[in-house]
Amino acid sequence: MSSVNFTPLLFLGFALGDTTTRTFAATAAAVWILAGVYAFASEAPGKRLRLAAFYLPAAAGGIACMLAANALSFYAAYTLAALSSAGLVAWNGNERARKAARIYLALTVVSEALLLAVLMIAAGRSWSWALPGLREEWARAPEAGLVMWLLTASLMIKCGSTIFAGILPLQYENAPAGAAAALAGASAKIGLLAMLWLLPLGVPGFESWGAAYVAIGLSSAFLGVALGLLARSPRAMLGYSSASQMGLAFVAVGAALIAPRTAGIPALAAVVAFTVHHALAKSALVLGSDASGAGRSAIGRALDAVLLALPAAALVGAPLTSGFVAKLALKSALASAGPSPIVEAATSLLPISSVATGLLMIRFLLAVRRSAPAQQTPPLLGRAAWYALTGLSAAAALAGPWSFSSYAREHLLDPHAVWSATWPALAAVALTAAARVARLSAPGMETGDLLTYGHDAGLRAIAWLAGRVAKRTRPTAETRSHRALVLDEERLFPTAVAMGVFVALAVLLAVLLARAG
Amino acid sequence: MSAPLLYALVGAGLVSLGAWGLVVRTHPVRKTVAANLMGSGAFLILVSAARATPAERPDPVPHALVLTGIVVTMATTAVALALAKRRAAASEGHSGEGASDG
Amino acid sequence: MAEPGAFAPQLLGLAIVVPLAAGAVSFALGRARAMAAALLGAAAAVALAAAVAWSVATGGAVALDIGSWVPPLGIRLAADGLSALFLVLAAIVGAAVSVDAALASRPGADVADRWLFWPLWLFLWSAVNGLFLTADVFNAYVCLELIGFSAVALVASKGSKAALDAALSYLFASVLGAMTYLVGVGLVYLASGTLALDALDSAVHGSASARIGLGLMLAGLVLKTALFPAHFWLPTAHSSAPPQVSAALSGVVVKSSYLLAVRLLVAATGAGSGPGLRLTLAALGAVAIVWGSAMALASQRLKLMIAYSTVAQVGYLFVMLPLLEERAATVGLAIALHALSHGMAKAAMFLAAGDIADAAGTDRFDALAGVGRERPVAALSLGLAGVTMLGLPPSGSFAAKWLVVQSSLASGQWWIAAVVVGGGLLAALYVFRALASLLAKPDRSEARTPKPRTAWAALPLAAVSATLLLAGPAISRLMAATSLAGR
Amino acid sequence: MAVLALAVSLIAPLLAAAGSLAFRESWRRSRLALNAAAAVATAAAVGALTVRAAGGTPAGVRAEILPGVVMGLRADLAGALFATMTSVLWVVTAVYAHGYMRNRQSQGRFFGFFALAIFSALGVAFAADMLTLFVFFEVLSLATYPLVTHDGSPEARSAGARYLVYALGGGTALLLGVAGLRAIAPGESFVAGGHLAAAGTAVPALRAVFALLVAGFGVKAALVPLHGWLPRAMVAPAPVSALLHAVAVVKSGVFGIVRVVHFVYGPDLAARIGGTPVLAAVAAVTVLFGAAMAITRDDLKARLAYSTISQLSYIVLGLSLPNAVALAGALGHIVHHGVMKIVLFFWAGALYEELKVKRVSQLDGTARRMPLTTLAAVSAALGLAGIPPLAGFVTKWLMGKGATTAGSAWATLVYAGAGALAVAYAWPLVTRPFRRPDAERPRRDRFEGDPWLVVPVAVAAVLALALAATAGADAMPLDIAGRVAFDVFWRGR
Repeated sequence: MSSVNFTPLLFLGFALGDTTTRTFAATAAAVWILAGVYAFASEAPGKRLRLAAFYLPAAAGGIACMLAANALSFYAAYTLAALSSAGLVAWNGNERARKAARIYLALTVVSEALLLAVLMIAAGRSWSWALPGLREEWARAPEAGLVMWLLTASLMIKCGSTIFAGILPLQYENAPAGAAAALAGASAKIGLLAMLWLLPLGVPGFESWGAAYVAIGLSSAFLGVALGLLARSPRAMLGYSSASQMGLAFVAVGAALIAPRTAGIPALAAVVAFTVHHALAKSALVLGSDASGAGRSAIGRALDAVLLALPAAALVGAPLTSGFVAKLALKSALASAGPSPIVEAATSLLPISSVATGLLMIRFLLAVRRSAPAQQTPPLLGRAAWYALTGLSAAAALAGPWSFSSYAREHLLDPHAVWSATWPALAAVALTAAARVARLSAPGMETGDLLTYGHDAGLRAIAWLAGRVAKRTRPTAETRSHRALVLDEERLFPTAVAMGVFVALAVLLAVLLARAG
Repeated sequence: MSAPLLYALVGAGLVSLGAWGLVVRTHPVRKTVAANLMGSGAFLILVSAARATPAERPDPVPHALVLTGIVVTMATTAVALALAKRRAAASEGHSGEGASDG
Repeated sequence: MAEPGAFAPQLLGLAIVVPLAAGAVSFALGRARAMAAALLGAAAAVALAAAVAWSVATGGAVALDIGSWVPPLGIRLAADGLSALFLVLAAIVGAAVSVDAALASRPGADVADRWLFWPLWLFLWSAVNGLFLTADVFNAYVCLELIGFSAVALVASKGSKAALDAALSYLFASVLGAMTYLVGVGLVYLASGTLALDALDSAVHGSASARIGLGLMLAGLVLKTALFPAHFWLPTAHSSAPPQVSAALSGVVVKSSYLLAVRLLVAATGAGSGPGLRLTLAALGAVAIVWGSAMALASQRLKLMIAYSTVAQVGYLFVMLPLLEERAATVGLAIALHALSHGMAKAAMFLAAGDIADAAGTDRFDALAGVGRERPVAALSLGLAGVTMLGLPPSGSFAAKWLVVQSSLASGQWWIAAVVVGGGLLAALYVFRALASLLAKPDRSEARTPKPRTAWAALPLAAVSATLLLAGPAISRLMAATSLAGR
Repeated sequence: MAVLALAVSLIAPLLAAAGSLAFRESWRRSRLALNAAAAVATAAAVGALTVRAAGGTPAGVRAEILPGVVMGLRADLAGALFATMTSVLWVVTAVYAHGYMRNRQSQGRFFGFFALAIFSALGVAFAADMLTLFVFFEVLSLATYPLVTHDGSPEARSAGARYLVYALGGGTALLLGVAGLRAIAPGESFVAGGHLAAAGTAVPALRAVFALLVAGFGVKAALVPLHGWLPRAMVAPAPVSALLHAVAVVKSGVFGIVRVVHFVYGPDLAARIGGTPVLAAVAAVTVLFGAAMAITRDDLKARLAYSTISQLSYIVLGLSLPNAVALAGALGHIVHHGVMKIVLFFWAGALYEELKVKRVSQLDGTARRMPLTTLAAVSAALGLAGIPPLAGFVTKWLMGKGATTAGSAWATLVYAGAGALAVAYAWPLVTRPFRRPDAERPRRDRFEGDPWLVVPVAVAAVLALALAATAGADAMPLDIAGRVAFDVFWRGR
């Protein structure tokens, strides 16, 4: 008597997988480890245990997620990383951090639930729930449209696109520096990996979705930068810049959906290149924002400034940086996506987004210099980790072309491409200078955006509803006293009457029987 | 109409009169008298039943029944009167030993 | 030794004579040794009942012509499955009542220690046995009157004004019922010339006056069984009598006149009486259930509540009657199961109520908080008996409810199933109100003087009634020896 | 030999009940010994029965109680699954109850009716036909009434009254349903895959009987309109709410529905008469309603009660989907949820007993005072929230996956949505104990709670983790659930 088939123990399975997952895993590992070194180095000894209680599971989840072989293990690692990061967000325990953690947790739980729905439906439609073939299974299933909606929503929340932009700055601002770097570098990348595993990249028939993804990408790119320019703290700016950078990944995936056959491979390369570049650059920047310029000699501060500028430049996509490689790969993906209005718009808007990012980066660099230097300089170990991360980000620029995109390799030194990468940076510098002269300074805005207002309104609604429901179901204070209706039968049905009724009954019975005969 | 039928009808009259008395009257002694009346009526019906059979001699069984009936009615009267007396004594004197909560 | 079956008929005679003789002896011995003699008599009566039941189960229905006079002149005693079961019920309840009375007669206990209780109680027992076993209609009248006298005396034994009032109204009610019955017997004899129960349906077939007589006899029995609206005498009588007496009255006496009524009804069906008669009785039964439950819920005293619950449960026995025609065997079994389990449960409830009233000084509900903790055995018996009142499994009344619902679904008379099931819910209202007040935490904590008495007799009774379903096979074997289907 | 095991598994709790009632109030030790021994004996007997059932020849006994009325017991796999959970958790709860009831009065009555409730729950598990199941089901209602009103306070009495109204109302519907079923199929007894499939009776009659049976069981399974009694019954002492209102009582309601849908009607017939789709809709509403209400409840036990309401309907939704994996997940969830929820109720009881903490808002800082208990509770709360790879997630995953294969992807969405809500109501239970308490908690000298309470909590938590770890392995609840699902869907054909 056999049983219904269940796969291996604990249903979980992990594997090294192909080059893409290996690259993702390597980058995530690098970021989690180096940021971890920085975090533990700069944290007070007493609180290190508490930090480990949250940081280590998040790291384990983040890395395991990259190596997942089946849907179940992907989801398990995804949840582990997401929920333990909530602890990191609520790190410094004050009311603001707790509120941020509440918002982060609510959104993460929703995105996780959506992802679970997607995985369950996909697994339901295929005999095994191994990841590799999963997207072909659900793409052909009747529920394909539904799954696409769910998956898109989940990815938008996780990667902080369009209206969910606020989720990233919340994390970067409230988590301790090292943890914030790790979150910046690796946690959003899980969303990207989910895209590669689950989105029907090679499957025809999702052209309209492709256009939608490109639109989402572009809008979050520009909205992210706009909100960044309004932000006050440097790390919030970095958060918004991550949101906009993620938009670019959406554009690449959108291209792959529009032309699955032609743009499939270049888009994949673009996403991978982009992931490596953004993970390293962003985490270096976050560490830098905390470590640089902390009470050191003039030369030291100048050195820090340079070290900070490097990854910033990479973000803008300056030539000879990992950002430039990613931009090139993205351009090649867009080019191979074939003629369609949305693709044309994307190609033309791309450089403008670089300009915007440039503006944001310059504002960030100025903000870092202006912000009060950290009281005590992070220990040498912490600074070493920062240096290593910045070095890696630079190295990625060199290693990138050879392993990922052939297009990037050919165009690395092509003057036209180089120029198309430098003018946005120059334009950004020019614009900032002009703004400075005109005393036009952007008003600093509390990291309040759609999410925080939504959060407060949501809490008020739940409290109101609970009040009404509680009022209705609160047990009535005085239990319904068993005041039985005091009836004395003598008053109700006196004996004499009863006897009379009995005689009538006797007659009735007699008559009934008599008639029956 | 034959004699037995007449007696049966008179008996029936007595029974209904007795029943009426038993139902309406409240004083125990009146009720006992009514009960006796009803009993006599019933016995009259039984006696008339004895004569109703066509045989020349009256059928002895109803007479046996009547005898038993008379004994029973007498016993009922005795019990009723004894209870009535005891209850009257109890209600006046409120002595009623063991007047525990009913 | 003679083949056991041969000796069976004599058992019937002994079942009536032995308790009578014991009653007389215990009366003669006077105050000192009355109880001892009575307990001996009770034990003998129980043994005899068991013997009769055994012989009916093995050898089928048993009959005895007293003084070997053959009916229609002689008086015949007959015991089929149903009457044997009722005999067993009387024995079980009788044993429990006797044990409880013996336990209670320690000094300072309830009024029941009056020694006159014993002879009266045994007379009542023998009269009830007589009514179960008689196959002669007039002999049934004599037994009805005997039951009336001993019951009235027992009810009055407390001596209080309330008890005397109750006894008087009980007396006059039973006189009215008995006289109606007697007139009925007269008319039937006038028309058919016979008093034998089993010859009744053919005798009654022809003449209208005989059928009127049968109707009056049925009316008399309806009053003795306290079916609504003729139930007025029962609540006061049963609730003001000593607990042992109310246990016997509600448990057994009410059932005895019901058994005779069922026999008459079967005869009336044989005589071709239309469904009208049965439907009227069933309708009255349904009203009895609702009325009894409502009044039970409204009553402020525990014993009064239990008395009204009897009025309601009697309603069940009559509601089943319309189904008797097509599915006699199943409904007969249902009647036996319900009567047995209700009889035992009701006796247990009264004995437990007596113990609780003893502990709390009064049986008013608002004074009972916390008594459940002092008298756990009584509270548990009340709970177990409640299971039967509600007709919940595995009690006998659940088995009856199940059979009735099944046969009513099969025969299309839906309303009977609805009434029976609804009745269970109504019973829940008053049973659990009583239990809740017993289990409640006492607000004032002054310690009561715990009187040294526990309802040990009530617990087994309630337990057996609550699990009578398990005795299903034995009961159905006995019922196989019964034929309730009209000829 | 097998019938002997069947007899032992039912008689042991009865003896424990009788003994506990008979023992004098002061014989606490001997009462614990009696109950623990009975619990272990029952667990052993049920184990033997499970092995036998897995071997394909379940032990059974049948008898004709009344002419034409046949009742019987049969320890088939599904019954063995439910019975294993009940008996194993009874062992743990007996120890816990001993500690918890230490300074409460009328303990004899408590342990007596507790054992009686276990007896009836085992009866429900081993019933061979719907009538026997109904009989034990009603005895279960009766046995739990005195437990709900144990401390006699006005709230307990009103909660007990409300519990009775629901239980008896449900019982009435069940009685009519079973009578109707016996009218349609006189010789009814449970067959995997349903035995009614062949009967050619009118569809309205089939629908009416299905509705009555499911409504009757639905009361105890706390489906939405009929769930009112469960949160109020939380006034009962912790061991009662632990074993009964999270495991034995409510699960017998769900188990009844499993029997109706898969052992009487069969999945196809139940779907054809439109029974299971309606049931699935009701269950879906209950899942979301229960979880939403749980989020708003500040009282700890009320929150756990509403979580039970929601999680029970996971099972009902899972079993009403025509798919073997969903059914396996549902049956597995009966055990997994039971074990996890019992840890949380034990924890709630220990919290009240030690620190008089009743509300979620008072949880701050309890971890420092009771680290072991809190750790166990956190692991169970995470499992309840469906966090992989714990026990709660495993079965939720199977049910969600099975739902899509059965073609109703909306049910998968319900499971995912409920998962999110579950995290919402479980998260405070996980994080608040670790927060620094603002108002300094009254210093209690003792470090951990009373060992009698801590040990059962720990054991149950380890059990829950073990369930997760050995999810795929043989002879574990999920495997048995898988075999039952295989029988129902493929052997039945």
